Amino acid sequence: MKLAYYPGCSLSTTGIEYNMSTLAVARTLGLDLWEIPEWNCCGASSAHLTNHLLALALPARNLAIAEEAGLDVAVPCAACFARFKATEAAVKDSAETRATIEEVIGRKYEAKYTVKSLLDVFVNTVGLSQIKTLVNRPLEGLKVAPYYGCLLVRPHKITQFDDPEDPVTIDQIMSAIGAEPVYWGYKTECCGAAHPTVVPEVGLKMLKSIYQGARDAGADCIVTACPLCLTNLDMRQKEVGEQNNTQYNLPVFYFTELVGLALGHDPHTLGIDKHFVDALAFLKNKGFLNPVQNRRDSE
Amino acid sequence: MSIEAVKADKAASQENWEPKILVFACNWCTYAGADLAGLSRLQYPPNVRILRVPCSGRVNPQFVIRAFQKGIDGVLVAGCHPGDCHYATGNYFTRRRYLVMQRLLEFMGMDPARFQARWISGSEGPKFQQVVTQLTQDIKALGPNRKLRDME
Amino acid sequence: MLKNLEEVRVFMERINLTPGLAQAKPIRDSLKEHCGTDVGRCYQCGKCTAGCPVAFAMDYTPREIVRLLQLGLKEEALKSKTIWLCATCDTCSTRCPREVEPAKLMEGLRQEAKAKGLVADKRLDLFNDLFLQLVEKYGRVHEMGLILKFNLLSAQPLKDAGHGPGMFLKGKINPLPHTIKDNGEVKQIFARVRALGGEGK
Amino acid sequence: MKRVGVFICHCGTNIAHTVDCEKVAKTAAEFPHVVFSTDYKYMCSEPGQMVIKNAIKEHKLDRIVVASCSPRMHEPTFRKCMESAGLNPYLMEMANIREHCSWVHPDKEKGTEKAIDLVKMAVAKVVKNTPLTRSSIPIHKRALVIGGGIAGIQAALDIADAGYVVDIVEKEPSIGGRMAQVDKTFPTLDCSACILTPKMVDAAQHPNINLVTYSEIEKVEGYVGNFEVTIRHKARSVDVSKCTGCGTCWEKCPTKVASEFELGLGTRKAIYTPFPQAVPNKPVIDRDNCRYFKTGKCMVCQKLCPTGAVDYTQEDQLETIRYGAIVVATGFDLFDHSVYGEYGYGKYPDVITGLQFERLINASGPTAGKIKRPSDHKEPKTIVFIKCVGSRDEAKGKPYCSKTCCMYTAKHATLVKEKIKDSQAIVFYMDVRTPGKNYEEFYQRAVDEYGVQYVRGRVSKIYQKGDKLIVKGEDTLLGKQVEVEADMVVLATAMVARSDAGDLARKVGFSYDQHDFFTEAHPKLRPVETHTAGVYLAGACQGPKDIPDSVSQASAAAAKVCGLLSKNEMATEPIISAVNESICSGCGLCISICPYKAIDLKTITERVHGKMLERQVAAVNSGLCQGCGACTVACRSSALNLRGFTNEQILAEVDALCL
Ligand SMILES: Cc1cc2nc3c(=O)[nH]c(=O)nc-3n(C[C@H](O)[C@H](O)[C@H](O)COP(=O)(O)OP(=O)(O)OC[C@H]3O[C@@H](n4cnc5c(N)ncnc54)[C@H](O)[C@@H]3O)c2cc1C
Ligand SMILES: Cc1cc2nc3c(=O)[nH]c(=O)nc-3n(C[C@H](O)[C@H](O)[C@H](O)COP(=O)(O)OP(=O)(O)OC[C@H]3O[C@@H](n4cnc5c(N)ncnc54)[C@H](O)[C@@H]3O)c2cc1C
Ligand code: SF4
Ligand code: SF4
Ligand code: SF4
Ligand code: SF4
Ligand code: SF4
Ligand code: SF4
Ligand code: SF4
Ligand code: SF4
Repeated sequence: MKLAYYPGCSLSTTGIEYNMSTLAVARTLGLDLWEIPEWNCCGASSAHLTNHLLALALPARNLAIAEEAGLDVAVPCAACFARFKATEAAVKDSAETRATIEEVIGRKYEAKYTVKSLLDVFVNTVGLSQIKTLVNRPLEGLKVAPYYGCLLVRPHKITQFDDPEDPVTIDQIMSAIGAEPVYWGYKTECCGAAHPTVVPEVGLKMLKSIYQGARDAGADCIVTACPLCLTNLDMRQKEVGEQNNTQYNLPVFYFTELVGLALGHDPHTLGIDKHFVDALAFLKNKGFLNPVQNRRDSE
Repeated sequence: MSIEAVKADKAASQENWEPKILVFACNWCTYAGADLAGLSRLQYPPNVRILRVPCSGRVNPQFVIRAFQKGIDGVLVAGCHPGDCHYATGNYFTRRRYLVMQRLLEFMGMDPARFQARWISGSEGPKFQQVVTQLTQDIKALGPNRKLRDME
Repeated sequence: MLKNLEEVRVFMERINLTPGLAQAKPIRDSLKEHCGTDVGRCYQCGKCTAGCPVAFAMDYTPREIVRLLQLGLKEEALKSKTIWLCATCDTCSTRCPREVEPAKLMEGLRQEAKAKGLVADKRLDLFNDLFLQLVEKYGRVHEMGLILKFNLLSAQPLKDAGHGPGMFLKGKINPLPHTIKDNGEVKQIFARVRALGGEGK
Repeated sequence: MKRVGVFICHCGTNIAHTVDCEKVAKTAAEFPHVVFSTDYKYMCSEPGQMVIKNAIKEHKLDRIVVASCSPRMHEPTFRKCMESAGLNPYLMEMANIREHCSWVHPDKEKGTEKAIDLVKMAVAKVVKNTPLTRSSIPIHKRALVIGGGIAGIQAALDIADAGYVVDIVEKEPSIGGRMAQVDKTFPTLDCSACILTPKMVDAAQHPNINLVTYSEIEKVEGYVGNFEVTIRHKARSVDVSKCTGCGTCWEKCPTKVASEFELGLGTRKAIYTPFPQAVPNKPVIDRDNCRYFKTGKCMVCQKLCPTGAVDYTQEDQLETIRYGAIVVATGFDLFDHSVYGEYGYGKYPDVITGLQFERLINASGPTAGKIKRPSDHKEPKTIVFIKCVGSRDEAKGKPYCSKTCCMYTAKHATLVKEKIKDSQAIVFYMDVRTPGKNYEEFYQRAVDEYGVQYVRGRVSKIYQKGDKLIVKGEDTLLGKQVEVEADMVVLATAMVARSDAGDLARKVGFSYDQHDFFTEAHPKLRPVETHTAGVYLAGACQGPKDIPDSVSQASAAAAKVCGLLSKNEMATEPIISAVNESICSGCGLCISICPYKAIDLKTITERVHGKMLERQVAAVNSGLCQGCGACTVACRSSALNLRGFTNEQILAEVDALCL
């Protein structure tokens, strides 16, 4: 299965382990990810907040390149996914918008192919049963809080992905690899996006309620599908804990990392050593780092 | 300028030309509304002639075409507000037919504005007054109807 | 939170509704056109605010912003911190029973506030500007540069300094800017967008 | 040769002031077929009518035109006048030269000119008039009530008391409806069963009432006074004539399933009555769940029944009965709140509906009246009520207000405070609507005497945290986000139409709105009638309603039924549609157009080239046709015509005006 792949800015920097784990796991799952050559930043919320047309045009250039190659596009980052979807919808909706966008980007783009979140690709293109059969290190006893954030599921009209109030794709993937997703109320709560950096007095409080929610639900760790969410939840955890005289000790993973682990990949290949909240030690404690037979990396 | 327009121009310049307008009025709403306008002594131009029908849904497009053929200058079909039809659904048919009719008239080379449909309830005397006043003005502006005698 | 007496006074001042109400209809119409959402439909149920993850920090709750707009008090909304604090998470829009979309209003108001120079919280605005400058220049975002520059310009140079080395060591930040080989195309996009209608909407 | 007389009325000066009546009369005398024309001061007065009668006699008039006021005023007067002069009353037309002319046009010249036109049109029309005769249809003096809730029971009792036989067809094994599920009733808090049970028993024992339970309407044919209704008696598997209601069978039946009546909070057996006070108190076997029907084994109930009433071989029976009138009282359902993801999609066991709450506080309910939450049967201390769930919510539910939930929520909160002394009852609301006698007082008592806490705002999210439900809202009066840790949440879900409401309406042949509530003939002035003659509405099937409203409407519907049944026959207007069979192609287009289902196809035999051929043509049922004329326009062959307003009559008017 060949798909165009748009890693986005974060996956080459703060979210590098998302990229590493995605590429590693994709290979095992038989996904051929073709990175869009010379892709550009999608503009993220900054463009969205500043100028409507800019926010549509920046993603459109990438989509146009993928369209030239005749491929659906897989997007791991939730923020990029939301922006791409908005562009796709706008172009489909109105010929006028399409013309303007084509003029601005200097390329043809007709939204002939579909933008898919990586989660969607895992659940609906690869399939849960396929993942299940490839597991050789089931993460039994791992209680994870699946965290989707807001951008994957909203606005539902545009993302058309999973359920806006109770999304389940991460939950399903976690169950498929033997982990135990907990039910909690913060699945789609916002992580604050740029707020923890830009307006920390607000952003850190937003994070606090999420940590608290995961802890109350009895989770050992949090799983996400968004580099922005992960960076916020991971990097700020200590700080927020200190502010509130507590330690949350909730490692934060990309779902691809846990899938990779379950498929038998080496945690370093997956980038699990790159987290702020010590994920390696945590996994070791849980007994998930014992060598498995038939390790994927040796193939 | 179309032939009709040229003729209209000529006729309109003839002094004292007054249009004749036929109103198909539903017995339960618009006819009663016109009665109320009378009861309230609301004045309006004397150009309209009301033809009572049980329901606006009774108005066959052929009646309208016949009126235009015979030289009427404007036709109004008026009945109960959508949802208020005395017969539950009659005025929905009217609404649908109205659009078809307008297109047909246009095809026949008439200004579709000569044919209008309006919803006027039994309590809307003032609305009746206002609608026919406006209609009379509109039709006056269009000038006399070239008779469609030769059509069909 | 009421910090001092003066704030109390301003907060409690009686509003003369007459001038605002005269504006209410045109404001409602223009919002309908520009934001695609109709404040007139809101029945002030508060469901938007109830679910908003940032409402605790706002000077007006999202519902109150809609109320200001209904009453024609748009200036007040434009001057609010709320519109800058909104995280565009879309929770409000998703749940509104009247299909009003407060998130879209916030977006529209921000663009207008910026155009009118009424930015109540400069930090988020600055962040967005810097972000886009990077995209225009390099085609991609260089997060290290972004954060350093933001902290410098927002006068909190030492903030996040603690995270920097960790990031660096984990290979998460690259000291050199990322770029795409030929960024001409992206620069073009910015130029054309500007030509078509400038920065604001 | 037709002989038309024209009579121009002055109406004192009302007409004569701005219309030159004499001139109109003179001009009219010249119109074709007019043999006599005159004007007179007051046409409707006794002497005025004498003028007409004398002229008819003297000039051998066979039809007349009266130019005077609106026909909506004096058409009946002049029709009677025709009759007493020995002419068919429908050979008369009126020209409205008062309301439509003299009163609105001050210019006498223009007014006169218009009056002449109007008279000309009327003359042209009357020439084409044909005699029409009113017919009459017999009225069958028996009524059908569909649905045995409080509305249906009340309507049946009132009709029966007036001396008419009435059948209640109820699809469940017992009558009682929703009210049987409710515990106490606002605004007086008297127990629902205490006031409903006696009514159910009255209905069962009334000599004029037949309870037809566990039965449904299969087909309705005919029309007012003469409905032919086919009823399906569903196989009960119990011979009611033998059963004594002893209860042995359902005590011993080994199969337990979730009870519909208890809304899943309790269980019942496979052979069951829905609730202890059921009327009739005779069980049915739920064949989908009964072991015998599933596996062929068991038969415990049959073995133990002391009267040999259990009969597995019963089959559905169809019965056709003739009725003069029908009252539809099929009530309502509750909105399914599982579309609310933010409230847990109906997955949290302790988020329940108001009707489930009624069962929880009901002494004969699954918890014997102790408020226990479903998940762990603990007594909840903090209960949150959320109003307008599914109501007033276009995004997820219905735009309308359900009318009863403000009141029953106040009732529920009061009962919580009464039953659990150290409890908190918190109501999230947008508005409190209490328009009824003693309703506002009831709500205020909940607040000031019982200490129910009202918080203005719609809840955005509920989620489970441990054994608590976290409820997040805004207090919009404070402008602050608020949160409650609740033990149980009760949703005031919208009242919606029964899922089969549309089907029933189509079967019986009356209209319903976009929410499937049944449509009354006029929202203010004919609230219990439908557009279909002889079919009436009562209770919540017409729109959300509480018990007092349902009962009043039921009595009103009963009054209408009695009014109808009190007559032996009913006159029908002759202004109805007629088919010209010779040109009808039998295409059937007209059938779906008719809002009253008055048109059917029938088979006729005719001789063509010496051979007898059968073909289908349209037939208009004179009992059903209301004379709207919609069908006449739909017919491509112009086979349909509306008597009194025929194509020829209308075209004659058009021509008269234009020439
Ligand atoms: C939670 C709750 C609490 C309430 N509390 C109060 C209160 O305290 N006071 C108050 O005044 N009102 C109260 N109400 C409102 C009250 O329940 C209604 O006003 C009342 O039940 C309406 O009666 P009905 O006969 O119209 O309908 P229903 O009670 O619904 O009866 C309709 C009957 O028709 C039968 N039926 C349905 N379809 C068919 C069919 N196709 N063929 C044959 N039979 C059919 C049904 O089985 C049912 O028996 C409450 C409502 C709710 C939801
Ligand atoms: C401002 C206003 C606006 C309203 N608008 C609406 C609306 O838009 N829609 C709506 O549905 N409702 C409306 N209503 C309500 C509506 O007016 C009433 O529901 C309705 O008039 C009640 O009718 P009734 O016959 O019961 O009483 P009334 O209209 O009061 O009639 C009672 C009659 O009894 C006569 N009478 C009184 N005492 C005696 C006596 N001792 N002996 C003999 N005769 C007596 C009176 O003279 C009167 O003619 C409105 C009410 C108000 C005040
Ligand atoms: S949720 Fe919608 S209707 Fe309710 S207050 Fe917010 S904007 Fe208004
Ligand atoms: S979009 Fe903005 S206003 Fe709406 S809920 Fe999210 S943060 Fe609050
Ligand atoms: S018939 Fe009509 S117009 Fe003539 S006097 Fe009587 S009320 Fe007046
Ligand atoms: S055991 Fe027999 S008589 Fe007794 S209730 Fe059951 S069916 Fe009726
Ligand atoms: S035969 Fe059916 S109804 Fe009778 S006792 Fe057995 S399971 Fe129950
Ligand atoms: S009655 Fe009250 S709770 Fe029910 S829908 Fe109306 S306002 Fe809401
Ligand atoms: S006139 Fe109207 S009611 Fe009568 S048959 Fe025709 S459509 Fe039906
Ligand atoms: S009456 Fe006309 S429409 Fe009806 S079946 Fe006959 S031809 Fe068809």
